[in-house]
Amino acid sequence: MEKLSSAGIAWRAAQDIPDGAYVNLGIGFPEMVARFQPEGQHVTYHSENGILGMGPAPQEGEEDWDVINAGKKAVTLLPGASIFHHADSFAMVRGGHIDLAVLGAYEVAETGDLANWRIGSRGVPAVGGAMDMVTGARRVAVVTDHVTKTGAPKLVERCSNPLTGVGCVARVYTSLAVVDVADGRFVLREKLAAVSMEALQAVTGAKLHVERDLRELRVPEGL
Amino acid sequence: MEKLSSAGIAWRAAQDIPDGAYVNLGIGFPEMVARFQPEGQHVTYHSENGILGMGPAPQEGEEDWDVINAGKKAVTLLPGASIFHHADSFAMVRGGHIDLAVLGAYEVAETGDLANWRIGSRGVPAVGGAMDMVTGARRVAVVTDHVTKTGAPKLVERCSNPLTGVGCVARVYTSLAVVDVADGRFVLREKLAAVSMEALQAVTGAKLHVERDLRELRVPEGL
Amino acid sequence: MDKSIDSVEAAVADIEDGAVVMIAGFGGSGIPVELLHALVARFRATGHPTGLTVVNNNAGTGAVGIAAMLDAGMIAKVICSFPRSSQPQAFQRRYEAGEVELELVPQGTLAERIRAGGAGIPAFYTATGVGTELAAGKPVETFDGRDYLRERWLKADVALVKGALGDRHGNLTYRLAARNFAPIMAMAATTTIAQVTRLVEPGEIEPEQVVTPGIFVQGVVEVPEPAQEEALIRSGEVA
Amino acid sequence: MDKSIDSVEAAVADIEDGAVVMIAGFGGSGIPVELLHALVARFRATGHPTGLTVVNNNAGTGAVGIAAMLDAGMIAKVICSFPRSSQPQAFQRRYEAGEVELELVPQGTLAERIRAGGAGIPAFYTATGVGTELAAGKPVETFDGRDYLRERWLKADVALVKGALGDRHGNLTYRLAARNFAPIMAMAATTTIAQVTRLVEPGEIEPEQVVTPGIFVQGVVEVPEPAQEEALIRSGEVA
Repeated sequence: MEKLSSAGIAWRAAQDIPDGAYVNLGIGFPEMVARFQPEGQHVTYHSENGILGMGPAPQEGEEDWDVINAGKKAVTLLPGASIFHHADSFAMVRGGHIDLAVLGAYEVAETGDLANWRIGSRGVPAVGGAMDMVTGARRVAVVTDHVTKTGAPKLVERCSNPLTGVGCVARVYTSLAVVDVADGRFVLREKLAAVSMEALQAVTGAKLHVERDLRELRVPEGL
Repeated sequence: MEKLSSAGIAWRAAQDIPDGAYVNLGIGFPEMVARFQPEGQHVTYHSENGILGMGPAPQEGEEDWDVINAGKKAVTLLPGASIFHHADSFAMVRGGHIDLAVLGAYEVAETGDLANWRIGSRGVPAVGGAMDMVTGARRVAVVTDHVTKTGAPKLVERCSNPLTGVGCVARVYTSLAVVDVADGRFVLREKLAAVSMEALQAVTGAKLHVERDLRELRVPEGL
Repeated sequence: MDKSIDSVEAAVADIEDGAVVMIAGFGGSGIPVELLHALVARFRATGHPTGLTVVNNNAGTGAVGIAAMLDAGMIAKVICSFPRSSQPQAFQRRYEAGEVELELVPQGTLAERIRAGGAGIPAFYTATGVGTELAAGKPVETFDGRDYLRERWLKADVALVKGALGDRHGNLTYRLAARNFAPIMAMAATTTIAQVTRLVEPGEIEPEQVVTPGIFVQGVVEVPEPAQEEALIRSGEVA
Repeated sequence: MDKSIDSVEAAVADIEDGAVVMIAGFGGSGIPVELLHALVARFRATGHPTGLTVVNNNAGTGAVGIAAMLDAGMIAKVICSFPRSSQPQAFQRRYEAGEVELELVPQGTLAERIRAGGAGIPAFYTATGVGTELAAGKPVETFDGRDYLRERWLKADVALVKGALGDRHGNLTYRLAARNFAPIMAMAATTTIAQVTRLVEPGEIEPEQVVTPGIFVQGVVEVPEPAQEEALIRSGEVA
């Protein structure tokens, strides 16, 4: 089945970020969203460890390991950046000051529940700031492949893995579609033209509802 | 009856402040305690509005009205001073970081209850930081005349005015005596030599207990 | 993203009737005098905004700042710790006439409730006030053998604060102890308007020196030579 | 009042068996490497302190810092949000062998519990974790129609932090985002020891620039060229 690359998903998610927004990007794949910020828009990136106004990674060899993001990667500070302590950083999150959090997911339920921190009860559990982010940010979006590596649906009726948060996800950007969570249902907003409705539903673990405004999911060539 | 001046009371209270202590002085008369800090001792004064390391009032005409104490009087900043916001200031208080608070009183009960913010229910009530201070500081001391202006006892069995805090006062420095609160009793530690035990008890509204170590209350001449 | 606003008049133009307005300052230090006077001027010209709830440590001195707002009759309620001052008449008159409601809050509890509002903490426990008349109606809980009151967060529609430097992204510094309530009020309000002595470009305030990050500030207006309320009152030149 | 201490060895000499030790840092940034290594050296030489509870966002990387403490076997419990790293073996081994207990706390709740410990707030409410397995055993309360968990403060016997400047009164600044947990841990511990790159005289740090006021700091030791944990690990020169 045709599908978007990670870059394609990240690009699509980036297009919805409003000018002037304060945004937190989850560790790993979600960080890629920052690369596709539309020209002329000003977005301020927050990092849990006490940075607002994070810029891109520095050149190799130029890293300052006291300027890192939540994933412990070296970043830079843009003009207008600020530094603060961890309680203030999460006051921003918990207090509803972050406009948007973009996270990865193991599963998203049609109720908006998110599971993204632990598969079953295996291994060393590690939660980080995800639970704070999904309850604190004004809007939570997910970027993810539409299915797992083994082909299992990630959009499901109920999560089978431990929850990160209940009813917290507003929109999911997948490799095949853009799906909103609305009133306990998945509402399909966009899908790749090459993927039929039946094929999409077949790889989705819960009913996809379609309203009048279904659009084609398109990203720039080469992504 | 012979009695100490306000300066005498303040001097006596100042002698008990340990070297290195962080101290908050209540508005008005308690502020005088800072004048009598023993030579060679280092005490750091806290002001509710976000100052540690307050120094004495500046010369008249040299006031900076953004460097004021809790009583809104102009003060100065000593080397090593710091500025912080109000929530941090009261984190210091509530978190038990202030070693000593010295306050005034309308009444102190033998239970350690303090009434110092309001007489009955008259007028515009104003509490300021007193309730935070008496529950937060590690030790609370009171400086006061031994009786009210009309001669009524200020050391009483139970306070008749609205309480500032319950069981919070450790020691009272009065114009006649130094009295500890211990296990729900007043224990007399020092008294003026010129004042008899009977005379002192007569102007005290609760039983003064005496233990072995009763000493004479003495202050330098001229105070 | 340029949060600068051209005038104090424009800065206070959207405050609505009945709004909860946090006003930074302790005594006269940190009071955004020009913003408050623009608000009073707007009220005198238009009758709005009125019925305001004002949150400040105090309740005004003399005839300027919060006292001017009280005198104008635009305040319905004051939430504060110490509604007394060297010249408390403006509040006293209204209070004794039953024209303004008072919610008296211990100063540290006031600060923490504001901080909680900004930090998304709907309630917290404090020992402050236990056993006093200010504990009335508040749930009591025992932790590790000690009693504590449960206190609720305090949020506002608008915070008006006075900064020293402010950049176009809303990052602020403050002058000395004029900092007091401003950083936490900026956190607790939906809309925070800062008057600043100098408006600068992003990057002119070092990231480590920013006291209030711009995320908490929605508007910045330059007031190059701001009145200091205490100095203003002492000068006798009352607005 | 001179809080300076002559050596990292002296700075960690009084930490007792079973102590709760907050260690500042996020990943490798802000980890007080020299203090931790002095603590490991003391343990290797004397067998003490042992049975420590360590509070940090993470649980060590490679073989330095907290990982070195884990390898040495002096940690009984870790309270953290993210016990994984690029080289998580030290913790993983001990955890899987049942030799170290883990209390997993969401990062923002961890920060707020520490801040509450420092600020005298025995408990507070947060929406974080509601409906998840990390809510187990925590009281739930509804405010304004939303559910919140009640979380308790977190305090420590000792906090070990890494500052940039530190004066003899204990006032501290931090280098960039190495600030992270240090200011709140300094508040929450009975004894806070700071290693600083430069020990200065009171007054050399401007009052407005102080990030951690000296009231929260009991000891300051100068470590002029401190290792940065991440850089140390990447260099391959492991202590």
